[in-house]
Amino acid sequence: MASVEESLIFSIENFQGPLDLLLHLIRKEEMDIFDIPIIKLVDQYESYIQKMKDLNLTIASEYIYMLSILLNIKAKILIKGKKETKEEDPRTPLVKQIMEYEKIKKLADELKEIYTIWGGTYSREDKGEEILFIEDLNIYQIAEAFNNILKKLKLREKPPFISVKRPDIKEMMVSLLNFLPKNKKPFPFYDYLLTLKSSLEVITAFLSMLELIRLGSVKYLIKDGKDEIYLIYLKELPKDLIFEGYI
Amino acid sequence: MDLKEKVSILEALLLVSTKPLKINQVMEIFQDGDEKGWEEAFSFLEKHFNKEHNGLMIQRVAKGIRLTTKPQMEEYIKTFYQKNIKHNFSRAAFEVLAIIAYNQPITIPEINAIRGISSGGVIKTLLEKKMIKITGRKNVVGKPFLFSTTEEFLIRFGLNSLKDLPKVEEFNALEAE
Amino acid sequence: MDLKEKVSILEALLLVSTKPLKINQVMEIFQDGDEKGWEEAFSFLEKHFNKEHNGLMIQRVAKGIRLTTKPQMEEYIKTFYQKNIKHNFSRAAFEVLAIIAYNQPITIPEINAIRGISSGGVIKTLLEKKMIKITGRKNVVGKPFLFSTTEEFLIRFGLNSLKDLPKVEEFNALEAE
Repeated sequence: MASVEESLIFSIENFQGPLDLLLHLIRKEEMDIFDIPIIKLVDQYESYIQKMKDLNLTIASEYIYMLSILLNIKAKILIKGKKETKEEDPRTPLVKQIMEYEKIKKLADELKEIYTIWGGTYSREDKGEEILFIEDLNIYQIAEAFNNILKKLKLREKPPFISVKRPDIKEMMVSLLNFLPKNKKPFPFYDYLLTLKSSLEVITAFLSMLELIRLGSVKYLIKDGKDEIYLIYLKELPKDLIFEGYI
Repeated sequence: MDLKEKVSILEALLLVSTKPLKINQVMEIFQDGDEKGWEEAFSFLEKHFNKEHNGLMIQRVAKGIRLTTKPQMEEYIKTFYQKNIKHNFSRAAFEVLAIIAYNQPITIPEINAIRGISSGGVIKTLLEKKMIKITGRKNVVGKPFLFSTTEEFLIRFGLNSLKDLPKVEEFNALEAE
Repeated sequence: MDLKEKVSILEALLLVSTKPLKINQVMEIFQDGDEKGWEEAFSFLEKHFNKEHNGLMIQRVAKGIRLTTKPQMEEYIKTFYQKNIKHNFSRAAFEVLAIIAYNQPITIPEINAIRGISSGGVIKTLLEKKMIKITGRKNVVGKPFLFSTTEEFLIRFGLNSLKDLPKVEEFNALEAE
């Protein structure tokens, strides 16, 4: 029995959503797409959903939504009975959607085939710096580039509806100083930035670093040609610290 | 500058250029206004490579030309590098790419409606792989982003332009009813 | 594997690899023990390329061979790169422009802190392209210059004001859709 279940899980997980499942049922049962036996289709669809429930699979909400659409169509058909009316066939919108999806599925297969051949042709590997052609660039790529930088820093901007407290330089100075090893070994400033959560914090951290340097609590050095900043712990902050000129 | 010289220059530029080489790019460098001559050199090179070489070829992609290995060489290159250097796209990715390629520019809600399921994760992968890009916003509630395919898409799929995409089979039967 | 096939494989590998290709490397990968055959393919390719092409050549270096452009092509290639860079953006320049756009006004040390590497050269390029300008000095140690984007930046990217910059959160939201 296990193997039957396994193959069922496999096939369910392979469906690209409810439309794909419907298409599969229609093709498997060789139904006429222009005159779908809707009651049979709904029954089969329902039993698939039931099997997914029995196997404790997480069912995407889209599958449940589709079930409600199917049940709605079924109800309309049953009420209408066999009598001829001028109203639109309740199945039509869904049929159109399924056919549109089938078309995309075929095109996706063709694209895959093309990619299998041409995706494997190579030119000389990129050795110099990558050049971005100006015609290809728009403001969204600028936003994307900045987003990628933030992601690289493992920073996540807080959702806009939560009011973000402006990071406090004094607090940040204390936290940065505590972060540095007390054995006076050079410590990469970048590693400290990785602990922060927003670009505002990064900038505040930078100002804090400058202030710590000014006060003589840390020394900085930049490794040859690397331009990475290293900090060395020197001494604790003076107790009677007065801040000037910030914020 | 005669044909032979033009051909030599083109093949040198083709080797070093990481993107398809376009005639207007070349024309801009040499300022000789001889578009016909350069086009001739492009064609000569195309024929020459395809006749004289079995491992290499000239491809016309993204409205430019590119010097590449032949598709049959993929296995050997993989063996040489001892790893798969080609990105493997999922079935969902090919579906979303097909929807965007044939309906661009298009928003995520519209893509989701065609597939009947959400496609956010796939969009992210396609953006990261530079197969698609955001090209604007749709003037509807929420101003969603509009997505289009990129030049990188054309290159990776060996297409000269979107016109070279496989033709869509029309289903007119339903409308005819 | 006959001579023709060996030659095809070699030329494909020579195209993709920037490092010289060595016979023992190739032998190790294809495990056919046919050193004589590969040596023959190397020689064939060398003669064939140098006879058939005037812009490219096969060069023998340190017990290996590599595919490269002829020395006479050097000048054309340099011009090609310069033109490309002049009209377009390097990835680094684009990254810095993005940082300035979203965090203006901002100093070079702050930009360096965000990128983790130095950005001085790129700033110069962006100033030349008139995408950014100096708008003051920051009141901290060393009084570094503050940089902001220009009017031309807005025009080039089709914005009415900086308020029209897409929100970064919208990109993170893409995954959820």
